[in-house]
Amino acid sequence: MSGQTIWDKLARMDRRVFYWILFICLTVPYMTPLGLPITVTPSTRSYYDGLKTIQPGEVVLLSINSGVSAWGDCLPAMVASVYQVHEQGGKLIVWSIGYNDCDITWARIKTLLATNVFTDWVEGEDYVYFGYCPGQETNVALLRDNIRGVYTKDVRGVATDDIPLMEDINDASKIKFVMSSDTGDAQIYYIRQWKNGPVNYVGSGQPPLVAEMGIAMNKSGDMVYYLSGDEFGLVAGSRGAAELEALVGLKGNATITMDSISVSHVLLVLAIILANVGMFATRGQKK
Amino acid sequence: MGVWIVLDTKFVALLLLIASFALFYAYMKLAQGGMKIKVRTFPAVAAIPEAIGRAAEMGKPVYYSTGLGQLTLNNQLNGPQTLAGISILGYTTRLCAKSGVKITYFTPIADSLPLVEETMRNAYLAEGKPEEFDPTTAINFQNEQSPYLTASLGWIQREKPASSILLGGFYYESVCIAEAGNIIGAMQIGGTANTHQLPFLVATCDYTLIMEELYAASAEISGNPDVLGSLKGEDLLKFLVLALLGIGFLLALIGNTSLIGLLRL
Amino acid sequence: MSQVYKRELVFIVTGVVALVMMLDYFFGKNIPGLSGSGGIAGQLQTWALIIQLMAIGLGAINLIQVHYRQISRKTDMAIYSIIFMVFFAFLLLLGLYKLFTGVELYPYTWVFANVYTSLGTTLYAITGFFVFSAAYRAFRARNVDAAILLIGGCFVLLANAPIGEVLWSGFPLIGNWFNNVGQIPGMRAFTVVGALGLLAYGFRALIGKEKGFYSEAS
Amino acid sequence: MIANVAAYPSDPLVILGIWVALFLMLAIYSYPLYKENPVYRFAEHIFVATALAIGIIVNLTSLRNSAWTPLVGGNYLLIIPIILGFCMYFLLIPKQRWVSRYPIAILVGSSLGLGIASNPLPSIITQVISTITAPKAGTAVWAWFPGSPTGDWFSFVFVAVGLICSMTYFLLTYEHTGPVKPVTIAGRYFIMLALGAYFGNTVLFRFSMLAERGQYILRVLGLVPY
Repeated sequence: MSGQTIWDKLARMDRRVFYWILFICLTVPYMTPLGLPITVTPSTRSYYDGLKTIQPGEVVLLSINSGVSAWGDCLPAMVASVYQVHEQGGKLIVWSIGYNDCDITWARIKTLLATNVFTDWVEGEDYVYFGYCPGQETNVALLRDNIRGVYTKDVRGVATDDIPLMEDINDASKIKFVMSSDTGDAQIYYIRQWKNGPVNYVGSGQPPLVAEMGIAMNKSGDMVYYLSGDEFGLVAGSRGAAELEALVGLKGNATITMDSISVSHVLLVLAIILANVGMFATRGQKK
Repeated sequence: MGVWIVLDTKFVALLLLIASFALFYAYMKLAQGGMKIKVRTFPAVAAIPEAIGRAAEMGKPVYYSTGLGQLTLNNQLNGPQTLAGISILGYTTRLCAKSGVKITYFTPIADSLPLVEETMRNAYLAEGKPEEFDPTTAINFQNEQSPYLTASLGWIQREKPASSILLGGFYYESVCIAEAGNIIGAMQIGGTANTHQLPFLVATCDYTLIMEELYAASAEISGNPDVLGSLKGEDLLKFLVLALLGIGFLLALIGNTSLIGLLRL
Repeated sequence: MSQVYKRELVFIVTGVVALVMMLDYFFGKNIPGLSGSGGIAGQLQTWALIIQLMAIGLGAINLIQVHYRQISRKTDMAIYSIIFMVFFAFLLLLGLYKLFTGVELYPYTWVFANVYTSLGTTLYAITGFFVFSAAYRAFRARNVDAAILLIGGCFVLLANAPIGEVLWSGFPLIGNWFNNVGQIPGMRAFTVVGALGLLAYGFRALIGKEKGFYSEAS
Repeated sequence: MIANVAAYPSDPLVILGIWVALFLMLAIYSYPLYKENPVYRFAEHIFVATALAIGIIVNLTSLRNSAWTPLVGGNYLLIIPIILGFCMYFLLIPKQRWVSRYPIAILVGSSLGLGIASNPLPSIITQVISTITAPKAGTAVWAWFPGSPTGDWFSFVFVAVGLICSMTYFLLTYEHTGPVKPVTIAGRYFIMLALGAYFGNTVLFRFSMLAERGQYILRVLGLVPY
């Protein structure tokens, strides 16, 4: 057809052109940071407020349910959270019910916080890392009642009974709250099995609260649980992590990534505008 | 031994569960007794024969997947979706067997393989062509999410299926597989009860089953009155929830919280 | 008779296991021997886990058959199937060595860190491309539905990106309203009807009416 | 304070590793950025093989911990699931295929039972309660976004009415005609709004993942701090 307008061409443009532009737009800002300011959203704020309530000696759980593959979106929030737990004088239990590559994730967190946190913390006393256990929700249900039944030893091979931090802890009731980093539904397993689960807790233990700091995609699905009070905080992806980094005062990868996010989002919005203008222009023509 | 029943929100959940089972059962009985139940038609289900017909015309295969399903049937959120997807797989395979279309099913769920193989084998058997079923071409297992995605992407580009059907517990693979299908111009039918993948299936597929429609679709395919009866019961439950919402809403407007108190116990 | 243990008994086992799980959830420790790590429910959960773990061999057999078939038929893809077989065998041996001796050889660690996790990350991120083109097509205001999708999406996009608030202070305000309020009715409806659908489906499966997945006409 | 303090690796094998990772990454991205090609196929098959081998080892390790060790330690009951697990493999014997249904029955029963029991509370009742909980007395009718999520009356009414409409849209045994029609149309709009917002959030997630890959290229090339 000879009478092709620019809009027809745009509508038929090879998607690979877009893909290339997108990839370049995401990459280049890392070399020339802009450093735009960001506002803290209420859900991140309440997550941070939750972290601030940790009293010295209280134990919280970091559940790494996101893999190495989700570092871009999930890792910064975990780093900032661990940093804040340390600042509060809290103690930390870490395990994973999601991914078998969690060892690499935990090693990376330790590398990034080597000078800030881990020069000070003693493994077994201030924090303990149990590694990965499969079984998903079934596993979460088992952990609720009997941690030793699932994790007989930590990754160093020390028996759980011999870990000072775990001395009084064998069920969910001794844990103040769960910080769940997710790419999937693990936070909902904790809500169902721990927070609302069968109350089998020995003594007068309270079911722990749950907080989510997963991928941004989870924000929509988790918002209903956040509003209904099942989650006390919600850190959504790298954007939420950038807010958290601002709150805890530790500039990390999320803050740096925000420039890429800005540029790529503007690109997408422009593409959408273009697509719509094109659609209306050609529609007018046909009439 | 402690107290058997604690009067809390969970007790309300139990009551809801019992009430819903009673409703399902009652309506299944009523349906068996001859009560006529009409289920809203799902365009996505009606499109399956069309999708197979298209493949037969073009002489191309059909891609079918039930999604990641968290890699096991033993998952409360995804297991039932996988099962619903396998139910519809049986129907689809029969259609394929009838019109001589090749169907390839991709899954990362090892423990569903016995069900899948039996379902597909029986579908071929029902069409009188048991010899045409070959598990090594009909079923393609991949151990994890990303390998399953890579293999699907590669297969779709190489084999260029005429139609692609994605029904089950999907995760991020949904948008990739659906876009890959889009690139080669396949007709696509999608459906999941995982809220996080709905936007993509709606955006990329020609027909979509949203949330419970996935569960209801297998009931519609079977056309069995008992099963349809349970859908009627489900609708009544929806009315119950709607009534709670409506009454609670009106009460809230006048500042009354008694319904909330009742639900919380 | 054979029908009984091939069919009915299977449904009964399904139903009984489900019932135990439900009793455990609602009555927990009040029924002796049901809950906790030693109880029936806990045992059954452990059993399910073990069965689930053991199933991977079935998948492996299928995958090896698929590739063996490709090699024996000498198709275009045969060379890749050979690559698959060789690499799989090599890595499996390394892994088995680790399993039996407890010593993780460096090649295994190296492949895990540089091939396995790296490809996983790459595949996980590939969605970015497809989301872009999907958005480009989906966000066209063809009708009212699509227009609403478009408005909701764009405001959230500009609220998420820090540049949005630089462009106009209203973007984060409106975008966050969509996030916190605007999307809630729809999301909540999904949550509620999804749960209702699951209830009905589960009930049918429990009483043996829903057995499409056992490849039987209901 | 800055959390990024990892140094560029110096071990040659590690450096080889990050370059191999980069090569494989570009091989996979050749699919969207160019087209399906032999290099992609190579990466695809390598990945499938790696994941299968690692998956088998991970599962065997878990089996040893959760089944074998307790079994030899005296928990003889665990022989049952192990036998059931082997029953799955009867799938491969044509005449005895039905045996594989029993382990499946346990999996299906367990997932359905837990799913049915644990879903109504957070997914139905809590959602209803949360919807009909009115803002505190004295809050503004129109606060747009006051910090607390459903803190104003407008949002409260919006959510309640929206939920009622969207749920009506899902009625299965009623055609969307007659008096229900306007309600279901409104419901469809509310659903579209939710899907749009979801899409927006997902874009953020997907782009930050892809950005991380871009950053990885720069890190390997030494253009930004490792």
